[in-house]
Amino acid sequence: MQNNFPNEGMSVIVKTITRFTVWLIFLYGLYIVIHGHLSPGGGFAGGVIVALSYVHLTLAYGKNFVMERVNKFAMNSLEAIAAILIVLTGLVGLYVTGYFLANFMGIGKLYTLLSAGYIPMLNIFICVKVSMGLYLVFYYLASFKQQEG
Amino acid sequence: MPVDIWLYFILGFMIIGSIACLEIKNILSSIITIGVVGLSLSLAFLFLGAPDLALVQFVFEILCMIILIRAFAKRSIEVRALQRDVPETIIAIVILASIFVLSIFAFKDMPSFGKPIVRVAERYLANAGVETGSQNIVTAVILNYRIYDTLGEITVLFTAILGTLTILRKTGRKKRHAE
Amino acid sequence: MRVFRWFIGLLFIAAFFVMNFVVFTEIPFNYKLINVLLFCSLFILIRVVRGPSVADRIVAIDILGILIIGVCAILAIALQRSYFIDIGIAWGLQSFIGTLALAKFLEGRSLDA
Amino acid sequence: MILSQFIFVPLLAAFLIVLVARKKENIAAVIALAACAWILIVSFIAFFKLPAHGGMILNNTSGWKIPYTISLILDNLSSFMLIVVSIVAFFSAFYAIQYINHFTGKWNFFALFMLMVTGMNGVILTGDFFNLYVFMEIALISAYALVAFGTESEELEAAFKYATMGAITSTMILFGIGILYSYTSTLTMADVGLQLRSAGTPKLIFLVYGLFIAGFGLKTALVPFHAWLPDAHPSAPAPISAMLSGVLIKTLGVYALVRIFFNVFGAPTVVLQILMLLGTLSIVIGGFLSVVQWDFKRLLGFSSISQVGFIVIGFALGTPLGILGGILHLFYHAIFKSLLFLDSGAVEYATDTRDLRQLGGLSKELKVTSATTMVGTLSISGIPPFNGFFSKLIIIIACISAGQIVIGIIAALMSIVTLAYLLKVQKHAFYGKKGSAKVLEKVPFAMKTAMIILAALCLISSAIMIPSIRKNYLNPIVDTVMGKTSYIDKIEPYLDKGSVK
Amino acid sequence: MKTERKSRIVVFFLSLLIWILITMVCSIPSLIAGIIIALITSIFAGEMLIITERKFHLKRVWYTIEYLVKFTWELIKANFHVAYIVIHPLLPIKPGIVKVKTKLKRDSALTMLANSITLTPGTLTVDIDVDNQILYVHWIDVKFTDIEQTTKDIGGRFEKLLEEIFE
Amino acid sequence: MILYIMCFFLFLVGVYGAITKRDLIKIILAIGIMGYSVNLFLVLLAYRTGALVPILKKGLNIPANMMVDPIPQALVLTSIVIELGVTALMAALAIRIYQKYDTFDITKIRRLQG
Amino acid sequence: MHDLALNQIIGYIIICGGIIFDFFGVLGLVRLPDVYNRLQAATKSVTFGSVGILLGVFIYSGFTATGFKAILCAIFILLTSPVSAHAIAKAAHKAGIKLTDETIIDLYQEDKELQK
Repeated sequence: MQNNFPNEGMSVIVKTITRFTVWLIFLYGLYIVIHGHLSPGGGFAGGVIVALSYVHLTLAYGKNFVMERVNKFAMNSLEAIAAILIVLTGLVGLYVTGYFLANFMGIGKLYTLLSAGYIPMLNIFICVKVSMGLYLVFYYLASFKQQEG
Repeated sequence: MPVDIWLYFILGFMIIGSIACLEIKNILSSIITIGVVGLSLSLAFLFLGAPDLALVQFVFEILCMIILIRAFAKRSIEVRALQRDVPETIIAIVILASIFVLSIFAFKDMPSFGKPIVRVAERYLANAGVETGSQNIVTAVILNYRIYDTLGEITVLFTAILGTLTILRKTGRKKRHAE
Repeated sequence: MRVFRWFIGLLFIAAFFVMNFVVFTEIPFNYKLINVLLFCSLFILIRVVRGPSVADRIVAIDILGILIIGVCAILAIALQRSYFIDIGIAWGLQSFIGTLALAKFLEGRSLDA
Repeated sequence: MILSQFIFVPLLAAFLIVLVARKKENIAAVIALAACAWILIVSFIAFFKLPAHGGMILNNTSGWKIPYTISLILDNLSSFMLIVVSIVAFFSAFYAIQYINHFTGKWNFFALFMLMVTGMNGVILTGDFFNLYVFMEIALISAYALVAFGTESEELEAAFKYATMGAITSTMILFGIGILYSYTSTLTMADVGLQLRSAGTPKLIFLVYGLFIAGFGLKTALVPFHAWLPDAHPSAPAPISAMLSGVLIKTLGVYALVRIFFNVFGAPTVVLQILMLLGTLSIVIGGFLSVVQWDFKRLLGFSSISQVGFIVIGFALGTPLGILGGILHLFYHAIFKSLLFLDSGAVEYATDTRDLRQLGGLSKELKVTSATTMVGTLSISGIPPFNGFFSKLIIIIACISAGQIVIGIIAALMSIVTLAYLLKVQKHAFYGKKGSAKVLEKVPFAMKTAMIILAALCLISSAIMIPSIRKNYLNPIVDTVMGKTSYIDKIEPYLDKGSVK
Repeated sequence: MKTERKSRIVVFFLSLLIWILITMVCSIPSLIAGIIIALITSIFAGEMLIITERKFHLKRVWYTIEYLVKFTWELIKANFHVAYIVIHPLLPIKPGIVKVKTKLKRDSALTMLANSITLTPGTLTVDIDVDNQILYVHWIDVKFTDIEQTTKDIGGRFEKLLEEIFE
Repeated sequence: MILYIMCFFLFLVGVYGAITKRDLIKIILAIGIMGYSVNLFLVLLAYRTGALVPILKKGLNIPANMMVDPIPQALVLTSIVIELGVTALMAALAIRIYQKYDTFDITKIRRLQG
Repeated sequence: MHDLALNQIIGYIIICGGIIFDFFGVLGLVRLPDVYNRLQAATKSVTFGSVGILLGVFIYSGFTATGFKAILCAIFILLTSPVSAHAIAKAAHKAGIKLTDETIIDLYQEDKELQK
């Protein structure tokens, strides 16, 4: 990891701890998403946690550090792609079963990870969409400068 | 579980917190106070048997707080008069108080706390596991039975994000060049 | 004066503990513990409402976050459901981020720099 | 199948615009226009297919039966509303292709536009209380963003005001939905109606009435709740003003009020009287306030309040004739008010100002705009061959035949005031002395076309009054609204009453 | 570049371990999901756990255990100290901010030192000056104000152990 | 019933804040308070005395009348997300207004006075 | 409280200890005079208290998912809570929030003034 912007961000202590916590938060968000149909949580909560892990990075290291690693354009596109995929899921349901947004996959065995048909898939799409969108909102709100315009 | 006693406590907590939030003069303090109110709401959800909501409310609360902190720019805008004119405030309080008193009569018809009428949800609770394969019935409701709502919800979020980006464009109108 | 206030507070706290652990016997033990934690959050409310400076309130919200992890943990063993600890973990992770954001803003810097 | 198209086509269009059109902005207009055209065609198909299905198409989402899921319901009223929305949306989008060149962020505009259309279609089609709320929020949030589209200070303020009031009243609606749920334990509208029918009227229901009237009344801009409209409508770009005034306040306000109070609650007399009072107040206050305005679009905004009052009193009369008048005026007002807003947009596009004191003598330079504005003026003030005449006449006759003679006289007098303030526009903007504002730019082709077609529609749509058309297509709508419980009765067979397990 | 890859690998295995521990379901789909998720985590957020090369000694494990024991003892002591202050009706405090000099250089060592100081009796790290290797410590019960004595009293408890562990 | 009335009181506190405060941020906060009260109200409706969380557990057959009502929870989940959207949008508007006027005080902003 | 295994009784004892320290922490939050002292009391005691509760839960439930989640949570709190205390203290000092009158020395302030 090379930090090209050492003067931005918070103090050394926070930066060091951030190195340890960021991946933990990220992993935990994904855990919440994947287990959405087994335990509380789901795409929205998990997506926000994933977004907050990047917010955390932005807070600790400054925005330039993060912007070297992620691409705004790609995030915006991914958000739209995830949204389109959700609608397409609905269309596949319409095609297969005759009802918009119907479950077209087998429901699997209860209490296991691969159950509940399309719910885990939708959770993942929602997670991608929510996390990308909310990070972008944070980014735009945080980097809006009063002087411009 | 002595849920109703805890809820009296938490609701009292929330009411005091929100009044404090509206009356404190420092804006950053207001935002923190509303954060506390939101956190206690999340606690109430935890006691009311809604861990899903507790989780979502909590993470959204933190995000809201961060967004709101960003929304005001400088620390120096602190102490100032916050109220409109006194007569207006009094009129508002009187109107709201009368609505409150009238509503007490109306609320007498509500089913009492802890004994709701459950008709439609009874089937969800009985059959959701078999019908949808989802262990978490709330997830089964939002992502299978009532998924159309969730589509709307995603669209709301998409709209809000797009709207935010739209509003924060650098310039809105093009300069007319053919002068 | 300070001693007098200390004594009043002591009476108040003692009254609560007696009520909780001696008078109401029918409440299960786990819920008595949760009662104590909620009683603690009352002090946090005092600090939030009174707190002379912004920093006091930030401390209060941070502490509230950590305190409620305890509530989640006790609920998890009271109801025998492990997912309450999930919420506790989320609470810990996120309230840290919230505190960092507040502290950074209090320091007088914008959130992105 | 046909119903979900109204939702997913504009939705996909919006998402695609965000995905594809960020670098090449012209694609955005193409996608939006294609989606609008698709909806327009499908809405007509749905309208003409409806009688074959017995006046009701019900489509459950997600494969379960109501009340366990959300259903899309198309009956005569909603099908009619869909046509109104898609006509105005199509022409506004067509107009916007060139109008929006004066702004940056073309793709944002079209994406938000399509989301607004989605929201309105959703509100019209849904058969579920909470779903109504969700789609209303989609339409409203995109409307807030679009009002502030130009990001000038006035626009931002107007949007903030609109957002504040809209958010407060949306919360009120949600509270009302919560109370209803506690009492009936269901969210499907027809099921709620059934439960309430068997339960009688508890006191609680009056609180719900109050919350809903405040909530939807604000969306309709009835008089005590009208404060946002005169700011928000002028601030938005002209095609959005046309959408807001033409269809948004009717879809989220009038349609929702009618659907909930007539079809679900069975038209309680208290509510009808309140609506009558509010409608009359709106007519009078909106009319008189618009006379004193000097801002072209602001004047039209106040005029919208006044005209919505006509629609509301038509419905609030509760007689078949009144409801027919209300429906007709809803349709006609959508057309001529959007036409007028588009005209005002054309004037602003050409001269960069909307102040009537600076305008003047534009009729020679902006011939098309001037002519179409004339058509709109004549329509809105009820001059015979144009459509506004018929609807206002029917409403006034209905008032008198229902015994509300005072309100009938007020309505008749206020339509003269309508003529007065629009003649003021004519005099100060298009005829009369030449003002200080100059024509900087010609009105481009797409804008002209949209205005001409809408003006033609003003004339053609009078043809609905031909008795055979009216009998075949309008009377079923009136029956849907009027037959107080037919909505519930028609849906009842679809309800899954299977016992638990 | 090399440390980055190493860091990603470490994060991958740690993630997998945590996944297995917190799910406690040893079915194959769960394991596969765990592997995929650990991969995603290590790709998107795994590059910053380890930033410097370091050799592994068995001695360091021993010192870590010693540190943990000492730390736990200090933590318990700190809590009884706080309890004593809080219960006392007269609040016997004598607060102040003092300076502590340290020999540690690495970020992680400094961070652990600051954290340890915060969680031990009566002290709280307020700020850290990396260039001059000075910690500013809020002390609830100031005994010395001189920099050398404070260094000995506050920093001395953990400094050696941390030096062995991290440097 | 007292809980419902307290909830409605909280709602009215929010309305009071939204119509009497003259600070943009405070108005946003007041709307947030209204949202909280409505969410709490909906979840209060769902609670059954002594009932469990609506999540099934392996090897434990919980009868349907021993779980709380899941529908209001689903509704609240949606409504929380909607509130976040509205808050973000209004925050953006407030930032923009601040940029134009250099104040959050709505009496100094022309049109919001009414 | 009857028929508990030994580990469960130990778990409950640790949980009770944790709660008592939580209580002292919030008491300190109310009683102590300024923000730095409050941070001292609150951070130490409440962190230790919550970690205690989580450890108690771990001992109560043994090597199950609940237990490991509790351990994860405890480690996380132990790592982050001093950091947030540090961040708040630093921010408060930078924002110019005064120390209490009982303070006898403030070298940080002096150094900051020296640098200017």
